[in-house]
Amino acid sequence: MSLENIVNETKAYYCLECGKCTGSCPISRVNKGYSPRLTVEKALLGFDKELLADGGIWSCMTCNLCKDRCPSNVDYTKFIRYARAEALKTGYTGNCTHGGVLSSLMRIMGNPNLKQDRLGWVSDNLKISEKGDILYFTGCLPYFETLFKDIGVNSLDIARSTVKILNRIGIKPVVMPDERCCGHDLFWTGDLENFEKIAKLNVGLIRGTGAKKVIFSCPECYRTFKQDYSEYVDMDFELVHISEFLAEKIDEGKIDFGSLEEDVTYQDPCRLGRHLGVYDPPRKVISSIQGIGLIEMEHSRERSICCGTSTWTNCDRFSEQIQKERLKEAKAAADTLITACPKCQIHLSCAMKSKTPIDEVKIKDFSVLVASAMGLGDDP
Amino acid sequence: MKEFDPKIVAFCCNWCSYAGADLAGVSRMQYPPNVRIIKVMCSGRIDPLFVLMSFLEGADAVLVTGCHIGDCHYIDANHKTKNRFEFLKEMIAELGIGEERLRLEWISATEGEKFADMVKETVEKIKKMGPSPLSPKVMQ
Amino acid sequence: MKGCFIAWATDDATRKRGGSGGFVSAALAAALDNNLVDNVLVLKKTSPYKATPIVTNDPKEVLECAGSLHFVSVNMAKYVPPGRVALPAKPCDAMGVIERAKRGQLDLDEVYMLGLNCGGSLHPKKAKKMVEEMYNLDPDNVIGEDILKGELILKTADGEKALKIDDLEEKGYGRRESCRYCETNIPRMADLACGNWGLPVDKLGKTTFVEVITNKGEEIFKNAVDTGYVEFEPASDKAIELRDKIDNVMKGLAEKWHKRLFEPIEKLSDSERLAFYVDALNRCIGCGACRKACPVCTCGDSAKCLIEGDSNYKIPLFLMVRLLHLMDSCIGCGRCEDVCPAGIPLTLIHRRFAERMQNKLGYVPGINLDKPPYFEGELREDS
Amino acid sequence: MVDDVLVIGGGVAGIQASIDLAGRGLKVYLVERFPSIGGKMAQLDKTFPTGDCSICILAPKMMECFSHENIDVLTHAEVKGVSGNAGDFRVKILKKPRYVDEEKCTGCGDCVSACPYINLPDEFDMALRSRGNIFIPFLQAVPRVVMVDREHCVKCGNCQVICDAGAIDLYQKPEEIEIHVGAIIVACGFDSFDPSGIKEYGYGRYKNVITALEYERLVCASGPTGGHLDRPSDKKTPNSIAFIQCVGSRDVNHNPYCSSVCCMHATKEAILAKEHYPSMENYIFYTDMRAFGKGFQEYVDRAKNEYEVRYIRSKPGEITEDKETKNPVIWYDDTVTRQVKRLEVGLVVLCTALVPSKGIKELADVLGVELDKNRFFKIADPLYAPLDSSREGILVCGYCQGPKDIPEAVTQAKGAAARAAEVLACLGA
Amino acid sequence: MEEKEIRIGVFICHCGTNIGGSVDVPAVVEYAKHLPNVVHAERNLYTCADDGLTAIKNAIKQHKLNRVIVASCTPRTHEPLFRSTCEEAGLNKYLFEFVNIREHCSWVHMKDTEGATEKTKELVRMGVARATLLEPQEEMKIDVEQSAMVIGGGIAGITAAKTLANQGFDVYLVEKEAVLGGMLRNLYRLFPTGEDSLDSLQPSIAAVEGHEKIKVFSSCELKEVKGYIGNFDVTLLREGKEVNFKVGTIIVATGAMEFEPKGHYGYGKYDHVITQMQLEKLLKDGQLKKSDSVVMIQCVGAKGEEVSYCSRICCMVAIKNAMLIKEINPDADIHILHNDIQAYGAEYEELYNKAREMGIRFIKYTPESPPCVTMDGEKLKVEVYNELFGEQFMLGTDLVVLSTPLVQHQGGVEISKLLRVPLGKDKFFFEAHVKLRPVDFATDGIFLCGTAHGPAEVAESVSQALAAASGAGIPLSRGFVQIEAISVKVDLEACIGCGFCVEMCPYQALDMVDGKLEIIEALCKGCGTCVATCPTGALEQRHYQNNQIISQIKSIFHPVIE
Repeated sequence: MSLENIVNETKAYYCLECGKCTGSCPISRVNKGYSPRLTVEKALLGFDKELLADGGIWSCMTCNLCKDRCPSNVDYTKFIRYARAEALKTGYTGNCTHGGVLSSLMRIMGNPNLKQDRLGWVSDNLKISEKGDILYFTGCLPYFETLFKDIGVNSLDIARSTVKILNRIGIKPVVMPDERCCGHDLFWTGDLENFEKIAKLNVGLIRGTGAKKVIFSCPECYRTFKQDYSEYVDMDFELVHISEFLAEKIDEGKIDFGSLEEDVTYQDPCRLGRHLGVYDPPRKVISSIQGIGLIEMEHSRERSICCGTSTWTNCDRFSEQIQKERLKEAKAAADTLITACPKCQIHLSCAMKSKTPIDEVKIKDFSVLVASAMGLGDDP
Repeated sequence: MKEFDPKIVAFCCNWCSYAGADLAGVSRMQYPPNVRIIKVMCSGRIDPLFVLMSFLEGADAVLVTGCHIGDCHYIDANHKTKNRFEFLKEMIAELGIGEERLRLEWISATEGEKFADMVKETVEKIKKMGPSPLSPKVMQ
Repeated sequence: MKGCFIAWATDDATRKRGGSGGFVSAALAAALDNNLVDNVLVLKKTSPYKATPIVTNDPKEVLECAGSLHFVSVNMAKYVPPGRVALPAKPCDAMGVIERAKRGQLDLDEVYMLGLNCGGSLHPKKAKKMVEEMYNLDPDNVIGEDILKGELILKTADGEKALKIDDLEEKGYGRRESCRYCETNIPRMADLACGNWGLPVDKLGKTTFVEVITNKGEEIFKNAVDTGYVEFEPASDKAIELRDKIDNVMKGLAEKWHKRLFEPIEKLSDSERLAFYVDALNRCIGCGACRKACPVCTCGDSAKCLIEGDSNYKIPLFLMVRLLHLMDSCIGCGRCEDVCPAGIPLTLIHRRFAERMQNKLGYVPGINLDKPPYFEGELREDS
Repeated sequence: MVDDVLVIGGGVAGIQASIDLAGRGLKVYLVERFPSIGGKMAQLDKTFPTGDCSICILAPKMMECFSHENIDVLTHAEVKGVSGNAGDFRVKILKKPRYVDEEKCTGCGDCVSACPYINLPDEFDMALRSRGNIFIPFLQAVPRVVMVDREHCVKCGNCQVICDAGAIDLYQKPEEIEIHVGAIIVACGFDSFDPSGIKEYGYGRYKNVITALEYERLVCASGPTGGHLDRPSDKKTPNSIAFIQCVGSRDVNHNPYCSSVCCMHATKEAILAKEHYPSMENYIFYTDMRAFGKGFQEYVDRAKNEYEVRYIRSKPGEITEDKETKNPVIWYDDTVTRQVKRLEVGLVVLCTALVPSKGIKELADVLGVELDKNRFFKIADPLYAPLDSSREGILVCGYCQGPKDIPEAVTQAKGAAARAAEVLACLGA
Repeated sequence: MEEKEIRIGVFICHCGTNIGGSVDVPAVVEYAKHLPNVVHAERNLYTCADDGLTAIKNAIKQHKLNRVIVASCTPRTHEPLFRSTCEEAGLNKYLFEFVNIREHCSWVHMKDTEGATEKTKELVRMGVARATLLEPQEEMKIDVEQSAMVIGGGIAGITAAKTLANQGFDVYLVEKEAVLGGMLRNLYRLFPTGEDSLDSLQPSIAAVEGHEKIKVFSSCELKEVKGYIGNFDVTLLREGKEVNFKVGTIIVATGAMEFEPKGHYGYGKYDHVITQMQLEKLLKDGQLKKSDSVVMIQCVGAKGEEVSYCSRICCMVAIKNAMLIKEINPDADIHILHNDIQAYGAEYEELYNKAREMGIRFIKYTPESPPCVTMDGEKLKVEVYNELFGEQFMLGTDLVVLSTPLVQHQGGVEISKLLRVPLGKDKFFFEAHVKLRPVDFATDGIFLCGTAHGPAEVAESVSQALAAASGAGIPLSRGFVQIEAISVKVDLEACIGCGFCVEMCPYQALDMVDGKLEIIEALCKGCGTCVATCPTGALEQRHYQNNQIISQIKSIFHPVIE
């Protein structure tokens, strides 16, 4: 897509150059060299080459803060996504972190003949099924477990907790042994070819299980299914985030979340919050745990700040600065930070392990918190 | 002996300062009962003769009030008030009866408090200064 | 042909009669003769102590009135008739004329003022007394007077007697009080400024030093020359210098007098000053003579100062209003004090008030047609 | 065919239209929803670019209007139904009870001090001060009569006891009046946009973030602080103020249009602050400085040069708060230096959009006229008939047909009066 | 006036407890009874209530009162009521005197009953002193000629004339050009509707030219206007001959002209640097050559030294014309170099966005480093520093269009002198009050509309024209104007003709004619500034006479006046 088309597609021509995007952008605040406004203006004024070569387009966290605030409704997030695709064609790309393992992994996922065993984590106390109405889409958790165990993130706890909670309310979710990564990161870094393959594979697999409802614990998977798959494949099942699923159950009076004497604060993942508008359900669930204190951070809900990086690209000192600021905010609110996104947990935990240490904040996943409140924790 | 009770004459224009005095009333701002208001349509109508006469009659102080410069109901008639006031001020100074006895204030219709404060301050000041030496009473 | 000249009347009689070359009388007569003006306003001397302003269109009568005069009672400004008119004018006469023009009483374009340098004049009534007491002469025997080199010279049939003006004034005689501190000696607000200051010794008493100031002055001067009434030569730089020197000496003297007369009042405390004013002004009997004599006053019988006040006022309302109205316009001619039957030092008091305002506003009355600040409509920048 | 005219809305436009029509000898009914006429202009402190005191110049007009023999002023009333056609409209007006006999009340205010319940937010003063259940709408209200807020009243009767005039009637009933008019002029004005939905600016969350209209009341001599600029958090005078333009306007998420007056309004407010407090630092955040009226650009130039107002071209991204000082902190992209900056100030004033007044839709339905997509009244021809609504005989003027400043509103009001007279004359002929 | 015994009635109001609460009202009544000339004094609970008003009327008859004093609240609200009550009882309303003992006394001395009572007595005493000297006044009625003159035949003048004529008044429409239409004749299409300018104007011109009540004087020059509201004598020059008529009111709609940007951006030097007006003409005549790139420069000469103001409409003119060029050639590169876009209001912001959507690009320049236009071979070259992007841009272009402000023209300046109405600093006509009297002049009976007032677009001009017509129509429909009897009068016997009062008057109501003062009462608004200035007692203000005010002053200090 030419830059002119990108401008038209994202209605960037409406840009009044007011600078609200840049004034909002968490990156611009720490990295003076990055400005969403100037990025758009480059496209408007015909600075195509400069724009595509600019590493800045890979720094954007696509957190939607600027998009939501833009008085002219310029879809900057989309703009960045298109620009990345265009840049990729021209040969530019971002700096992959973790040696590019994660991105190559994702591309492999597009292979229909890929053999994988994704169910190694399913311990005996967890009840799952092969076919059924409700399916739990685990996403990349098994891979994260191996990669990030060293920074203290036990990703599979999230999966286990989710299944345990579901089991407690009498659901034996389908968990697929050969589900693919959702393709989120491919989509956002411009590799639409592989993304399409994955989308089709995943939807095919789910169809095969007869599931009517798919539950996600990862907001990225959730958003990708909900907003991005539809361009490539039709779906006939319902999509829901675990927090929404649980919140609904509260209304039905079907669940007791137990109790936990602890003050916590909650990190809105961008995908769940600003991208999909899911702010209340996780809060509703957390608040339903007896004895718990949910204290909001200075920036929460619509104003929430992203965990500092996305798509495993361009994670740099600026990301770390954002993460540390965020952790400070969390610490000011409570000792425990709850996230509803495995990636938030990974990125923030990573920042905590950096060379210049900061006050310890316990970071817990939403499902893990709920499971332990329900007395389902302490796995062997 | 009865405490000295100053008599103060205040000239107010119909549009601003008189309305300001009204607002002081409406807002129940309390000030001592020493002031006598004489209403004219515009502060430009205040002939310095009136001020001089007030002093000769025995006023302990005279207040000349009008709309703020720029707000005059009659375009710029209060400019003339200001010019004439300069003459009065010099005259009072030369006569030696105390310059504080003559005061010019611009008071808008919203400045009830300013009006009340002006009266309060003037009464306090004049009480300290004592009766006007030009007042006929003192002569006897 | 503006500038300074030395001029004299061609007619011998006029030259003689006019103490200093007769230029003024000759020029006035010439103006009438050539129909430059309709009338001439001059003082006609009826005795050494009395001179009456007359309006005439007869050049002869004008010439008859030639001669210097130091015992003067009136300010000429009040006698200026309508129409084109020429008059000899001391500085205070000229200032009076200009102030009256501002008040719509005459059209300055039609008035030709032949200014006379002035070192001060004497009030006739006081002069009589002085003649008796200081000169030991019978006032009625005096046939002429002159001022030269700081001496007042009285002429009788028996000869002359001169006394130093300084000495006279120390004793309370001599020039009017207001003249003593008057700093306007050369009437530059008039069309011409004439006098004997600056003349070389050999020409003293025979010629007039004339400065032509305005276009009207030029007209008068040219007319006088063209009609043969007057002859002239340019004034030397030296003469001009000399005139300025005399002017400065007079000014210096005036400054001293000013200090001497005003400082005592200046030093008074507020209450003492008020007492001084109340004492003085309360003597007023309300006769209105001052108002009638004042060249600036033009109001007539409906003047605001005539609004009735109460008898118990410490200062009559009449004088209060006059003080106010004259604060910017008093020219300090001294006529009010001359005529006050109650002996109030009116001019001194008016000057006190007026100097405050005039200095503050930087306004000088009587020199041009600038509007008096009291009647200014626009807001002053500084106030 | 009748030639009486109904004017809806008692702000400066409605007042002006009424006075002009009444001046022609036509009978005018002026209906105002609020208990006093005066409208938004009565709430302003000063007006730009002349710095005239707003109520000082308006109050005489309010009085002139109220006491005009040809004008029937109906306050606290609403138009409920309109039938008929130009030259012959039948209008139903609901006069809501104010629980006070307007004829008898002398406006002395004794009852106000007698009311034991005094913790209701004062609407006129933007809730910056509280009022009682019985209250005078504001000091210069016209008519100057009290009214009872029955919603909160416990009917203790104190007010009735103290009122010597016997004016209070707590059981007053709503009254419906029907009038017959030939033309209708609508001048129902605007409301201030509520910025609490713009989360990033913290209105409602941070005490020292206020709206421009609240600021007007704060600096007004007859306002809740007596004209002292006491910021809400600690009642102290801030040493710096930032004014933020286009809050809710020129914003497709809220109101896409330009509210037209805010740039000048902020400039005026900054100048006032500087005049009152010479050490005050003022910042104005803007996108385009819209100083397009008579003398406006010069006013802005003066603000820059004489009053040292700093104009910053940027729409701030976010406002946070310093926890200690309660100072708002503005994060913005200074688009001229192209740098993201942080500015801590003592007070933030949000120059909010001005939006069509509440109830405009209902009124439009009652009148049978159309609104445009911004919910302002639609005009018949944006060039040559700028004051005619979509229905003959109904004229629209002032802010209710689109953003305008006071002189434009007054101009339109007079124009609408002329059009009404023209319509009536043509119908009569 | 015939000497008559003064009989004063005093009515003191309790105002419930508002006055009665802190003032001993009965004591004041007793006191009032003993004041000179007072023949009746009473108190009322509410003087403004029906029974209070009835009491006044009865007392006027019963006690043959010829002066009435009410001591209660402020005259600013209740004076009209009591005045009309007096009139109903046959008493001239100027014989009524109001004493404010509530706002100025009881309410401000609530805790000092003694002080407040004493003060009230004095206030009443002052009122009696003044009332004694009050004189009946007749309010002057000036008959108004039932016609109006509109100067200027542009859209504003046309609209004003049409509206007034439709209201039934005779209108003289004076235009210096041979045809009506003004500036709109030269325009192509109008924003925001996109209508053809002349086409859209035609019906209005036709309506005016065919109107039986309107007399159009085209190719006419105004020579002289004398008189005042209701009675203006107008002299026109038509083909060298004088035409005379009389009108009641006048509307000035003389328009404005485009500033000629001599010396700006190569205007006059390069052929392809033109103004927006010239562009309009090219577009109108279909003469615009296909341009692949166009640069428009805003604020040429405006918001700066030559013209300090923002000309309001040029941004939208530029945007509109840019869009029209885009319509002709969708591929044209158009850049508008601006210093803040004035897309105020609802429609313009929309249009502005539409322009962006069409691909028109906007570059903000700084007045400190304005764009630079030079010739680069066959093409024009515009260099501009993009303030918001921080880069110097080089735009090669076929056409440069300069947006210049509207300015006053010589004709307007002359009309201002002729009518003696002022121009402002910006040289446009200066209204009576910027806020509340935007289409009035301080001089009664003369009104203002259209671009003569300042830059305005069509709808604004039309609104103003209608507003001016409202103002001009009011005196016409009433047939007279009435003047509150507080104007000044002169005693010519006492007047010395000094003329200082003439310049004091903010309304030019005074004039010296052959050394004699003339007062045009119709112009006097009663501020009294001239009266205070007059060194004699020649000038007096009705109802605020010197002796009335003096009597008030004196009475403060005299317990009882004999």
